[in-house]
Amino acid sequence: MNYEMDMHLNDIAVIRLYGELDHHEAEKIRSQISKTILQGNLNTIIWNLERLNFMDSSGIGLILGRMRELSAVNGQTIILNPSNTMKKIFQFSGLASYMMDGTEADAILHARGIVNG
Amino acid sequence: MNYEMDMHLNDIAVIRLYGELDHHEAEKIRSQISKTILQGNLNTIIWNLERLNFMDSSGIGLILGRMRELSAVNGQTIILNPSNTMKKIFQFSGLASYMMDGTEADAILHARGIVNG
Amino acid sequence: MDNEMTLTFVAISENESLARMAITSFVAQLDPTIDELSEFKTIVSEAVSNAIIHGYDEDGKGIVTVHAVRDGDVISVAVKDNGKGIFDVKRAMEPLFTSKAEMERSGMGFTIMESFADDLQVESEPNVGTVVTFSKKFYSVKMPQIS
Amino acid sequence: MDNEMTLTFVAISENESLARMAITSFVAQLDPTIDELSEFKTIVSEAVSNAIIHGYDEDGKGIVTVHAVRDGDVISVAVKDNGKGIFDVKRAMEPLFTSKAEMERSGMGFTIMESFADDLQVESEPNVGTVVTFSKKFYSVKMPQIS
Ligand SMILES: Nc1ncnc2c1ncn2[C@@H]1O[C@H](COP(=O)(O)OP(=O)(O)O)[C@@H](O)[C@H]1O
Ligand SMILES: Nc1ncnc2c1ncn2[C@@H]1O[C@H](COP(=O)(O)OP(=O)(O)O)[C@@H](O)[C@H]1O
Repeated sequence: MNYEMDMHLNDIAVIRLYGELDHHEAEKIRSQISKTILQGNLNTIIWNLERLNFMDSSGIGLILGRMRELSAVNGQTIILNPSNTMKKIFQFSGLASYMMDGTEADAILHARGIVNG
Repeated sequence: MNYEMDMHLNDIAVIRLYGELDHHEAEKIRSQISKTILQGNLNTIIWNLERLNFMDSSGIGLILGRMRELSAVNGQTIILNPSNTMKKIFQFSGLASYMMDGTEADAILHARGIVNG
Repeated sequence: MDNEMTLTFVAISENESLARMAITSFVAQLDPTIDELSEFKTIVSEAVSNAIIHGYDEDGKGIVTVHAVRDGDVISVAVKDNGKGIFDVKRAMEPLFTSKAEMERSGMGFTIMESFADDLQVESEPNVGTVVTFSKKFYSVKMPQIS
Repeated sequence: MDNEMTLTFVAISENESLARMAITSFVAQLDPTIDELSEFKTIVSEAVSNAIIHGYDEDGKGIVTVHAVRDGDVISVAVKDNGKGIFDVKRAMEPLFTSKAEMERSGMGFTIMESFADDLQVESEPNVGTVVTFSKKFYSVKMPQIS
């Protein structure tokens, strides 16, 4: 699998995941992502799952692990555009309230506390 | 796998193959294609392989079988845009001279004996 | 029995995707919906990952077996390892229980498997191994075309 | 030995794509080029189709086994059936020879396998079965990243 990370004003990271996320792939990308988080002034991660074709519970571990790293700075997490199956997995795991559907721009506004409508 | 068949003036059929063509799939589509050939005034088949992702020697059997059906009317065959691997397979099988790269419009002009350049 | 396959492989994490690909191809014959297929793949991925990670500590030697049978619109699967086994299956199956928190395992594997499968059994014996069996019925079944 | 898998399935033609999918996933670990991968898939497809069609007459009962081993950048495969076997292997391997012309078999299977594989052996005994073994070296190999 692949991922892309975009920074917005140094405090928000948008991470786009592609392909299939399992234990093997989570192990490969975890430390790289973790490094970026711990370096900057990051307080928000937006996980864009729109192009992720598959995820098992390793995705829960990956996201919870980064939430823990952000908790020192009282950071926030947004899980953007999960598939139906991923939605169920996040629900079982108590992460339902972090999910949202929309564009990355919507998610960034949401993270900055500017909610439309 | 899927295929589409377009008729041009009742004498030329363009058959577009999609997906993976193996023994199983060849068996599924053979009789349908064959029926169309035997019904009309067909004298040319253009096999467009551009969107075919995989083909083994079952493809040779399928194409040779239809060539045989066309031979009664002295028909012709064009194998359009095979992949590198398919090119080798057609070469081994003595079908190299039927291959061409180009658009369907090129192939139709070629079949009608109107060659550009 | 309409179809049957068995896949075995050594315990390295790269083979998680191998198992998913094989099972995807096996299930494809039933023309599942996207959601049915992805739930099915998730169950297999959880069980296979557990065999590799927990059963064998990813030792690259232990053998994982995935056996699948199709009967009409029901597919039954058994994922088996001869690894270290589970001492207390009931406890292992509780949500959030994990023995590998340091690897960022969430402890949600069994919960997800149970939710997505029509029925799921876990048999395990310490130092002998573990077998997870489950089945799932596919509703949007187009019968294979015979032409 | 860096990785190893065995896939077995019953002799129905739908399983030709199952075998290709599994082998594609196994080979993907070596990051092959498109051409390397498609030649490899073709060899497997020819050998597996032969086992199903010629070995077992697609009886839905006979078992086909595909065994693959990765050693560095070389993958070795054995495709085995316990079917009707080949009386004269030399003749069977000649281009255009086929015993199922009525099924539109082209008789090019073995020629294609030999051309695409680095080496290919066929062992067969009438009423016992057939094993086709081959290997192929992959040149554009990225080693798996450890991060
Ligand atoms: N195949 C297995 N072999 C040995 N132990 C296992 C196996 N499968 C599961 N377990 C045990 O059950 C626990 C819970 O599994 P699971 O719910 O999938 O969560 P996780 O994999 O995230 O730890 C594991 O942490 C492990 O201790
Ligand atoms: N696994 C097998 N079991 C029995 N006979 C086989 C097997 N594989 C090949 N053969 C025989 O060898 C012949 C040539 O095989 P091949 O070159 O692949 O051509 P084709 O499959 O198109 O007939 C077949 O027609 C068949 O008679």
